[in-house]
Parts: sequence; structure tokens; C-alpha cells
Amino acid sequence: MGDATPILEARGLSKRFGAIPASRAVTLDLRAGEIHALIGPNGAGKSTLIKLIAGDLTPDEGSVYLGGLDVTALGTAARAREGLGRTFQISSLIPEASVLQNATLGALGRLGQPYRFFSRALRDRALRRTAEAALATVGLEELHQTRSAELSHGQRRQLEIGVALTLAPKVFLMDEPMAGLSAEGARQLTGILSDLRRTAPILLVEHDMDVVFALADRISVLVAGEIIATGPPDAIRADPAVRSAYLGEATP
Amino acid sequence: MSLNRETTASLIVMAALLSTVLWAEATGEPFTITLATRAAIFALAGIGLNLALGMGGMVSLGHAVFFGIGGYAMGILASHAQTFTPLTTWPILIEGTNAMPVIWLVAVISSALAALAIGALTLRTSGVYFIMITLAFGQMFYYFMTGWPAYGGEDGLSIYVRNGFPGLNTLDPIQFFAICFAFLACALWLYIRVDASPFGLTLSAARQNEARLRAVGIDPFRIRLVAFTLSGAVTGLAGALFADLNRFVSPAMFSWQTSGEIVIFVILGGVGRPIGPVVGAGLYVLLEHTLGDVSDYWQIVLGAILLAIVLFARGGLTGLVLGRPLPHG
Amino acid sequence: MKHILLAAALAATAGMAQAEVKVGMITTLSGGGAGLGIDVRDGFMLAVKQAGRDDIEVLIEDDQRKPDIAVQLADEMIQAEDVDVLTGIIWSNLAMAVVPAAVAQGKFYLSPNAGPSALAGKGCHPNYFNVAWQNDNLHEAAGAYANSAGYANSFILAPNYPAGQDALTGYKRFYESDLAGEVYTKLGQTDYAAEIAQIRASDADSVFFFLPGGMGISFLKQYADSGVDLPLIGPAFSFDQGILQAVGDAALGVVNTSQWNKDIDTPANAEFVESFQAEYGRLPSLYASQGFDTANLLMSAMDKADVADADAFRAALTDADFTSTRGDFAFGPNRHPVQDIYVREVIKEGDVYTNRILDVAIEDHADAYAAECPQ
Amino acid sequence: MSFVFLVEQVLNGLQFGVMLFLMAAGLTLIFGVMGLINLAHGSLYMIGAFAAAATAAATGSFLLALAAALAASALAGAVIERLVIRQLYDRDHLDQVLATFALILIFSEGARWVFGSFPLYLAIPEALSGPVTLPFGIEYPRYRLALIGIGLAVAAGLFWLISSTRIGVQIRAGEADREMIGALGVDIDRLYLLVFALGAALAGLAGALIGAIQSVQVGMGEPVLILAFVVIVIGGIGSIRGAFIGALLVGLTDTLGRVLLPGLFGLLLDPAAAASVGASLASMAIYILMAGVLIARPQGLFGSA
Repeated sequence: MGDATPILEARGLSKRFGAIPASRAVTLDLRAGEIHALIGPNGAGKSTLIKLIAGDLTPDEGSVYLGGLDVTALGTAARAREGLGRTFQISSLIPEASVLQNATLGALGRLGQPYRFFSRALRDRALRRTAEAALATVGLEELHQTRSAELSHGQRRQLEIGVALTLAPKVFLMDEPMAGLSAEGARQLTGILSDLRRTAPILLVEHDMDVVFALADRISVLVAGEIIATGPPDAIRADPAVRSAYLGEATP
Repeated sequence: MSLNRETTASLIVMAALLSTVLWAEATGEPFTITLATRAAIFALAGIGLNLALGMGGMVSLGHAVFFGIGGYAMGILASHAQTFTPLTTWPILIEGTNAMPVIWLVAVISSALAALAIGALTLRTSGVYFIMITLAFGQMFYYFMTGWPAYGGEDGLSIYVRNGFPGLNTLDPIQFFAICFAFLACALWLYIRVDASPFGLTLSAARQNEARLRAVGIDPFRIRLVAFTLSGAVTGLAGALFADLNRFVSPAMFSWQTSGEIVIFVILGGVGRPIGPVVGAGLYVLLEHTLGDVSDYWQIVLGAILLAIVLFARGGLTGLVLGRPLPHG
Repeated sequence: MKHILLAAALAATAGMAQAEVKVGMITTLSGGGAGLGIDVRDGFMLAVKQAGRDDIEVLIEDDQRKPDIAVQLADEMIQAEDVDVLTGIIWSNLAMAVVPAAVAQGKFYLSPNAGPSALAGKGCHPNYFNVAWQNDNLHEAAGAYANSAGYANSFILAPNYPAGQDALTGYKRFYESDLAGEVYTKLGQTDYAAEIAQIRASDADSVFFFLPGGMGISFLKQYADSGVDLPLIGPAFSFDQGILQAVGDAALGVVNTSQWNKDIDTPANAEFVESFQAEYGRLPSLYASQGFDTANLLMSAMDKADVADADAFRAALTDADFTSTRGDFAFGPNRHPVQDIYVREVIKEGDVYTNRILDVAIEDHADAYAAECPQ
Repeated sequence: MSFVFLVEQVLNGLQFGVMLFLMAAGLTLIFGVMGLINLAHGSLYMIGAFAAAATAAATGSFLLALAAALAASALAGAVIERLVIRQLYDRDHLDQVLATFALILIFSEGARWVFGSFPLYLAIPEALSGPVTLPFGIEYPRYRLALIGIGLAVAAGLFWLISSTRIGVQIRAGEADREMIGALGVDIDRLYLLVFALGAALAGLAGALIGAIQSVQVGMGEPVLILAFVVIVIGGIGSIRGAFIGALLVGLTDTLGRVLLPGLFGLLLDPAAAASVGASLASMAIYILMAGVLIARPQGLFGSA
């Protein structure tokens, strides 16, 4: 289950859009070695919470800690440099670039080397090693030269995770990685994620309840911007508040 | 080094330009050399813009600013040298100069600084807003230079003798062409190298997907700003050469038509293709020169040709010949 | 190269003589300012045609009113065509781009229109001849006219560019009384409501303006409609034959200064006006007269000297031994005209708006920069 | 500087602004609905002015001239929409810029070919010529007052069209989501043609109205085009309300800048230099305004982010 010191921590995050509260004093943490799943019905505020943690939005109140450091004031790019590896709900890759180039981009960000004008990106040993290792982990080593726009949906998901891996992140932040995958694809990705938690803990937003209950070490349930329960899968499954507020109407 | 398609095409086009000039020299057609020089300089300006536009997706309709600044760097320095008056005596004495290397350096530095400042102000916008705000900066410089009497206003500045380069007779068309061609070749090499470099990869990522770039810890704004600055510097150098080709500078270099023409070189040839601006500028100069024979209303023909290229040759001429670009590497 | 017009080529049936003088004409034939270039070209070619000579070859190219194109064309004419004489440029900024380099390479340049001060004073050159006027001349004459008309408080305006600044300077050089206001407008500006309101609010008794081309048309139409009825004075550029029809009644009665008009009562001028109308079906403008004079000046020199002998040819040009459409014509020491400048008034003849001469504004007027021209 | 003088200048700025609005409204609609940058919008303005001048010369009627301007520019707009513009909707802005720039060349030189190189004559109608006296003793040209009135009326008509008619609903739907309107069963081809012709007609109307107090000549459209772009960018692209506010802002800034800046510099410099420096700054004023607005609000005043 991992040790008790949280690597990622959200403390009392609140955000309103006009009069509508999208997050209400959300507190949650992510500990080494675990997969912490965040579930909730549509419109519960999962996307807002992800954006608050990733740095796309600044909270009205509360703070975000990453590895013990307060990153609330940092932007998206700076949080990524601090070790926040993110995948997007809708695959977000560089369409015209090859698989290897996409992974190399991550390595560039991690090594802080985007301002090199004359060396060749794909011939740099350190970059290449990082990129290739990450692609091997997600099973894309055969597809280095393929344009990412030409990948299948599942392969794009894998590449998303591969790019996040190149950052050698302290934590992963994954927004519905299973969305749109075939059963076979989902099974494959579940295996990858299950291993990945040993590299860095994962905050997982996911709709597929089979995946969530199969993978998660802990689950938090978000309803109307509020966390109504946090705990191991069994406890969540048994929680009457969750059952009434959420599971009853969920379509897995 | 193995040659990919783009590099091969670049070498072929450059060789064609060079042999045209050598043939013109052999047959005593100095004016053809002048035209080729003009095309080479426009191509250099286009490569500058292509760094921002092709690689970085920044559609600047204000690159005339940098072209003009490069031109006026030459005009101002050379006019002071011509009249033996210093530019300024305070806080330090700055004299004019006729030496091309100094002029180039000043042109590159001052246009890079202008690009840095303009980029810092404008790169927060995108899409049409960016197109229009760069246009607005172009208009500001245009009207400023038109109304500023110190350096000739709208009349511009005439420099009677082309500036000098150690060891060359710059008034000889082919020797001046050699200088411009050398710069063009360097810029082309620079473009191809940057395209394959970490910076090029990052910049093209900034064009295609900002969110992705941020997610890997890179700030797209700074990447774009650096690219825009580099782009302005290359276009500024072209401006200085253009001023020396004509031995004259005027605010027309700052006009929105000039910005538009530089964009046209790039689109005609192929956006984001290394050799694109060279092909585009070459074709444009050729059309401009030969269509006049057709009729007084030759611009109708030019318009029709441009239109046909946009509508039927997607990706410009380079796209027509080479097809879509491959993912490099 | 286009438009190689061999004058009287048809007449030269008995073996074409080698053209002795090759003329490169760079002028504006497309875009917004094309009307002026077309007039200069037509005037020039009319004179060549009337002379019926086969020893002059004219190459005509369109500069699109762009300085860099003009420079490129000059390079082409000098490098590839080896012309002897260049001419045709309409605009001062284009002249500044082309003329210094051309004359430095030993070519002759005959200006049919532009006369920037820089080429009249310190930058004058023995091979540069201006057949029209120094830019300030017509404005100076307007200033002189304002004095004689008794104006004591002029409001003056011009576009904010060198020729505009020269215009106001030129007016002030001769005008002796007070200024009610001095305004520079944007180059290419088309709406003058703000300036007209300023004129209305001032206590001016007269308005001098220099707004060439479309700017002048706009100003005159708006001024006429504004209810301000102070007398206007301007140089001929806003009142030439080409644009008067577009101004219409708004121009009627406006006083303007010109070195030429179609009613100058000399046989040469009468014949020019008549033959121009017969040839092109429209009344000539002052630009046409300048083009016509330029060609006649050139041919008068060809009669006296061989263009290959630069010194002799230069002397022949300096003599200005031709019959100008504007009557007496001579060059000053800086090879700019010394000529009478007239005051004209816009009238309507039938359906056509045109000018008639009221008086002479300044006799034998030379320019202010001749003294600066090193001899 | 008297009160009356200032009021007169504000009227001038207003008049300039509402005429810019006629240009900008079409431009911003076309961008909002079809996502197209149309550089040839200035050519449609020119076509309106030329058609009006030719018709007025032939018939002597200003009303017929206006009708001809509307018809000619709408027709020209419809023709280029069918032949050229239609191919550009799916293209990126670059292709649109180049293609419509090519159209400028064709229209400008075409007009010169048909009408010659000299400016044409178009006069203010007799009934609207001369000045009127307004309260406070302000003398102001009747025609310019009429322009303000026509401009405001067209603006009101446009607002009504967009907010209260079926076409308006479709236009707004098109601005919000281009794929949506196809799904709603709207004939997109027809809608686009209609919007483009409407924008063209507005430009042509502006050209004819302005042609009466300016020079009707080749190239008259491009300076106005650039100003109209400044307007829609300041206002926020796609927003009619933004175009209206932007047009008034630009009109007032330009007019008042020209009047006030030289005076301001007159406090520091001698009159001739102040006139020149002030004029330089005045011609830059609207571009400085635009840069300022965009730096503060990158999507314009009323644009959606």
C-alpha cells in the first residue's frame, strides 16, 4: 500500500465559475506506490479538479503540494517540470510528429533542453535513451517512425502514457485513459497501469468501474464538487452515501 | 550524412539558381544576375518568416518591420558615412560606416531586438488577432518612418555607392550576388538544422499542440518568442542586403504590401518547407519581371496565377512536386 | 523587354537606321497613380512621333510606384539595355531612388515631373536635368499670389511627407503675412472633416493646400460641401485635366498655380493641345505637357551633339534650344527651369472642367536651391 | 479650443466610425460565420463606389446610384463566393489571405481596365448638399449628418436581423458551432452565399456613400480595409456589437488624435515641428489603440476567448 507521506496533496481546493461552485474545499492525497482513483457522475467537477491540480486553473482557495513543495502559484509547464506527468482525456499528441519525436519532446522537457538549435533531436543519446525506454515500457518500440496521427486509438493512449513517462514524473495524473478503448485494449492498458504504480503513484480519473475497482488502491468519490468519500474499493462499494448519491445512477 | 527528400530538393533548387547566374555571367547578362540577387534576398527574408510561420505557426503580417529595420540600419549608417557626420556624439561617439559586415551586424541585432519586443507584446494573441496585431505594428513603423524627417521621410535615403566588403568589389553584380547567395545558403542550412533540432521539434509542437507542450514542462510562449526573434533577425539581414542591392531605402520597405509579399513567397513555395521561400521568391520575381510584357494590366494575370496556385496546388509549388512533408528524423 | 517602340519605324522603309539614342522611360502605368505616368508617356511619345525620327528608341516600363521596382528597372535599362538617357519618373521618392545612381554611372536623366530639393541643391548633378519644376516652385508662386491678393492670414495644410513639408516651406518662403494654422495630414488620407473644422474654427482669410491625386479630390469635395467659403489656393497638382472631372463643381473658381496651361497663347502650345486631343481623344494635362517638352528638349540636343560625346551632349541639353509648350524656357545653373509661373482658375467649358490663366504669379522664377549646387 | 469645435469633431469621428462599421460589419460576419479572412472586402467597397459613379453619371440619380452600388457589390460578392471563396472555407488563414489578395489584384486592375486610370466623379445629391446649423450654432454638412443617420439605421437593422429573424438565428448558430447548423437542417451553401452577399452589399453601400465625398479611384478600398480589420480586431472578431463599438472607437481616436495631438505637441515644440510630430503620432494612434487593446484583451473587447 505504500508509505503514508503523500507525494501529491490537494488541500481545500475551491473554484467557482461565476455563481457556480465547481470545486468545494476538495482535499485529497496520493501516496507512493498507489493508484488513487477519482470517480463521480458527469458534471461532478472532475475536469475542474484535474485542471486545478495540473495548473491550468488557479484555485480561489486552497493549495496544491507536489513532493512537499507548494506549487499553487506555478503554471502548468512549471508543475510538469516539478514532476507532474499528465495524460489527457482526449489524446493530445503532436499529430505530424513521429512516435519517437513525441516521446523525445517529453525527454526534452524533462532535461530542460528545448533551446538547442543545432544538434539533432533524434541523435542525442540521452534524449534517445529516455524516449526509447519509455516507449518500450508502453509497448510501442516497434512504431518509432510512425506519424502519431496514424496511430490507432489504443496506441495513442499508450503513447500519451509513454510521453508522461519520459518526464520521470513524481506522480501521474491520468484523465480517463480507458475512454474509447476496446475490451482488449483496456485489458492491455490495465496491465501497463498496474505496473506503472511502482514507478510513480497514479491519480486516475476513470469512468470504467471495472477498471477502477480492479486497479485502484483507494477511491475518492466526487459529487457536486465535493469529495463525499475516500477509502479502499471495498469500503467505497459498501458506503451507503456513495451508493445513493452515485453508484445507483452510474452507468459503468 | 544521408540526404532526405527536402535536402535534395534544396540542393537542386540552389544549384539551379547558381547556374542561372553563372550562365548569365558567361553570356554577359548582368541584369539577370541582379534579378537573381533580388530573388535570393527575398528568399532570405522568406526563410526568416518561414521560421516563425512554417515551423512555429505564427502568421505574421508584420515582417516588413524587420525587413525595414535591416534596410534602415544600412541606410542610416551609410548615409552618415557618406556625409562624414557621426550618428551621435553622446553618450559615446558613433560614426557611420560603409563596411558591410558592421552593417549586417547592426541590422541583425536591431531587428532581433525589435522582434523580441514586438513578440513579447503580441505572442499572447493567436489566430487572426496575431495576424492583425503584427500588421498594426507594421503600420506604426510605416507611418513613423514616413513622417520622420531626419532620414528622408517618404523620400527615403539614397546611398550613391554600394557599401564595401573586404576583398570584394560589391558593385560587380556577380560578386554582390555571391554574398547574398552565401547568406541564403547559410540560412537554408540553418533552417534545415533547426528543423531537426530539439528547438525545432519543440517549436513545431508549439504550433500543433500547446497543451501537450505545457504538459511536458515547456512554456510555449518562450519558445515562440525565441523563434520570432530569430525569424526577425534573418529577415532583418535580408533587409540590409536589399537596401544594398538598391542602394536605397524608403518607408515602402515597412509597408503592409511588403509584409504581404514576404508571406506570398512562403505560401507560393510551400509553408514549412525549407526550400519553399526560395522557390516562391524565385517565381514571384520571374512573374513580376516577365508579366509586364503581357499587358499594362498584367497584375490581373498575376492575380489569376496566384489564385490558381492557392486553389489547385495545396502546399505551394513544393507541395505540388514533393507531396506532403515526411515526419523528419 | 516590353514596349520597344521604334518611333517612326514604319516610316523607315529604306533600311532601318541604327537608333542613335536609346531612352529608358520608367514611369507609373499601373495602380492608383497610373494617370500621371500615362500622361507623361503619351506627351513624350507624341513629340517623338511628330518629329518623325528614326534615331530614337524608347523603352517604357511600369514602376508600379514602388521605389525598389524603379531601381530594378533602372538597373535593367543601364545594365542590360545600355540606354543613354533615362526619364519618366513621376514621384520624388522614386526619383531619389533612381537618379543619383543613374547619373553617377554616366547616364543622363531628364525629369518630366519630380523635382526634389535634394537634387536641386547639394545633390545636383551635371547629368540631371529637370524639365518640369523644382518641387517648391508652384508653392512659392502660390505664396507670391497670396501676397498680391492681399491675404493676411493663411491656413496651410499638406500631407506629412517630404514633398508636403517642402510645399508648406515653399509657400512660407514667399508668403509674407500671418499663418492661421499649419496642419500636416496623413499621407493617403481621404477624410478631411477634422481639418475643415479646424479651418472653420480659425480666423483664416485664405487656405493653401497641397494634396496631390485622390487626396485633393476628397478635400475639394468635402470643403465645397462644408459651407466654409474662404478662398482656396493650391498648386496645379490637384487641378490637372485628369482629375478635375472627378472633382466637378467643387473645384470651380479655385485658384491654382502652374507653369503651363492649355490657353498659353503660343503657336507651339496651340498645336500641342490640338494634336494631343486628336491623338488621344482627351485634353492634355500639365504632365502631358511636361512629357512633351522633355522629348523635345532631348531631340533638340540630339540635333546638336552626339550622345556618345557626353560633354557636348550635356552642353546641348543645357542650351534648352527647343520650343516649349509653356513659352520661354531656360535652365538655371543647377539645370532646373527658370520659367514664368501662372495663376489659373478652374472653369467649365461646355461639359468639361478646365483651367484658364488669370495672371502671371512670378516671372522668370528659379528655385531656392540653385546657390547650393556646386558648379 | 471651443466647445462647439469639439462637438463638431466628435460628430466627425462618429461619422467616420459609422461608415467604418458598414465595412467592418460584413467583414466580421463573414469571419464569424464562415471563418474566412476576406482581404478582398476592400475591392467590394471599390466596386460599390464605381457602380454608383457610373450609374450617377448615366442617370443623374443618386438613389439609383445607391441601388446600383448595392446590386453590383452583392452580385460581385455572390460570384466570388461561388467561384473562389467557397473553396477556402476549409483552408487555413494563410491560403485565405493569399487567395483574397489575388482577388484584390484582379479587381483593382480590372476596374482600371474598364474605367480607366483617372478618378471618377460622384457628387453629393442636391438635397443633401451644403451645411445645416445645429444647436449651439454648430454648422455641419447635411450629407455627413445623413451618413451618420444611414449608418445608425443600418446598424439597427443588422441588430434586428441578427436577433429577431430566422436568418439571424442561423447566423448566430453558425457563429457558435459550424457543424451544428448543418445538423439543424439549414442549407449551409445558401446561408454562406447570403451572408457573403450581405457583407459585400454593406461594403458596396459604404463605398457609394463615401464615394460622394471622396475620390472614386482604383485602390480606394485597401486603406479602408485595413481600418476595418483594426475595427473588428478591437471589437472582437465575429461580434457585430464589437464591430460597432470598435468602429466608433477607431473613428473617434483617429479624428480627435489628428486634431488634438499636434496641439499637445505645440506646447513643447515650435509650430511646424509640432504639426509634423503630432501628425506622425496621430497616424499611428489607432494602431497603438489596437495593440493596447489586444495586449490587455487578446480576444478583443467583445470576443469570446
